[in-house]
Amino acid sequence: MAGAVVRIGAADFEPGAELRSLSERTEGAGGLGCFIGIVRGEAAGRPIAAMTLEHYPGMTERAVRAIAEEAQNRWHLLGTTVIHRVGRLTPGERIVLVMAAALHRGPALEATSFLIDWLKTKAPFWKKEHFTDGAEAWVAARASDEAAATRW
Amino acid sequence: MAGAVVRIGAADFEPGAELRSLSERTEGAGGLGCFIGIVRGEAAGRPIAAMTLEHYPGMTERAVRAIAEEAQNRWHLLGTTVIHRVGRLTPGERIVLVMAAALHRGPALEATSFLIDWLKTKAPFWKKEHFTDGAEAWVAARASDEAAATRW
Amino acid sequence: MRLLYFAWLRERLGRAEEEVTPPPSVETVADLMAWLGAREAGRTTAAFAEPGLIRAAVNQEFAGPGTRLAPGDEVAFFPPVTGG
Amino acid sequence: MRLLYFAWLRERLGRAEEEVTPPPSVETVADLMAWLGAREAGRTTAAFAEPGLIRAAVNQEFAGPGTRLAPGDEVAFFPPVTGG
Repeated sequence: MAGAVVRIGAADFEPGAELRSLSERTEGAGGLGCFIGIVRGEAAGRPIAAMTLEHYPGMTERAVRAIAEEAQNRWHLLGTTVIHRVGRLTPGERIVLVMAAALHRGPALEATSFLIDWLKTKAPFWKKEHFTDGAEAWVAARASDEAAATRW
Repeated sequence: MAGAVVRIGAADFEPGAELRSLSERTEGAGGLGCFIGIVRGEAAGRPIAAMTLEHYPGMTERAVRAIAEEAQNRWHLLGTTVIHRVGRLTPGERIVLVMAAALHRGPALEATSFLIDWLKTKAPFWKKEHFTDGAEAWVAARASDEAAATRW
Repeated sequence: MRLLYFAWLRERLGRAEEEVTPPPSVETVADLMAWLGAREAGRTTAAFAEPGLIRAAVNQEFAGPGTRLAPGDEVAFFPPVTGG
Repeated sequence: MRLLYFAWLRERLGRAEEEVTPPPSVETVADLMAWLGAREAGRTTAAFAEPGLIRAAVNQEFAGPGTRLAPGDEVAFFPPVTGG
């Protein structure tokens, strides 16, 4: 098992380079699942100019690494990569990358879904939305996201 | 809707470039799901030296395009890319790429799973395995693959 | 009528395609398979010996045994698809 | 004891962290929240006014109200996480 690569930070990432890196360290894999999240231009129907992601340095990395290792064990993955950006991000920017390599397509894609559901709902991040009219608000936890995460 | 990009042929592909291309033509997407299939070094426990994918030029492209468009309608996708290689491929080589862009992560990943399940079971391809001992055999349709495809 | 063959059917027949002019009694895919099978009678590795193993497409669409044929159709025969 | 604050709690308190030395009677996370809330009494925008909206971590692990504290612990308070 090549293990989990986890990075939390302000820097952007290059999906192609990350895919190549995962592929190189997971020889024998038959499938790579991948999800890339992009900042949308609206929140609950209101146009946003930006969003700010806050994290708890140290704890957030530990929590993400723990869930990636749980996914590796549960789906017998050959490797995972989780990259999550923090700080101020504008619509159209990449915000998150999840990848999972496995022998077969089923586990690769299930683990990818599991990880992104967890990241979007349970991971220690706090999100503030900056609306185009100048207003800003911290996002409250969403019931529908809780439901998505509990199906695992 | 940016529509489906479908390519069937012998040429390899560069996942990073394809992701960039899909992203550029699906402005407003919040999520890109992706699956990359890689030739494994064994088939049913026997080591293989290569496999050969045969297709029906014309019909295969039409069938793949039809299913990509079905996925676009069903999950309200902003765009899809399906690339499938044919000819002789050796272990470790990329064989298939599926990508789906949507407003949210759920549809993007569900459509990706749907498309790869269909491609691996129902698409007009025929697969011959070349074992390391020199034997070769055409693969028969697999019951487990049929089950995966019928869950949709 | 243009016929195409794929995978082990192509290998067993030793050709990927051919032009044929079946008699008027050949009206459906099943008729065509029977006619092609009869043409092979006596060969040791008859490709159409087990029609249940063979699938067809007419003009690049999957077609059942009862599908009616017209002159000029492109008819393909192949084993069940195995996916990519 | 080192305290960390995140999101609107950090904004409302006007600081991201501080060092505190609570009295020995503060034994749990709930005790610490009550003690911090009392310290704010009378301010117009008391951050700890609604403890039900606040979650905690002790030494970088999520911690319920009954979690016991030790000197030197790193204790963080924040709203429920909203994910990335």
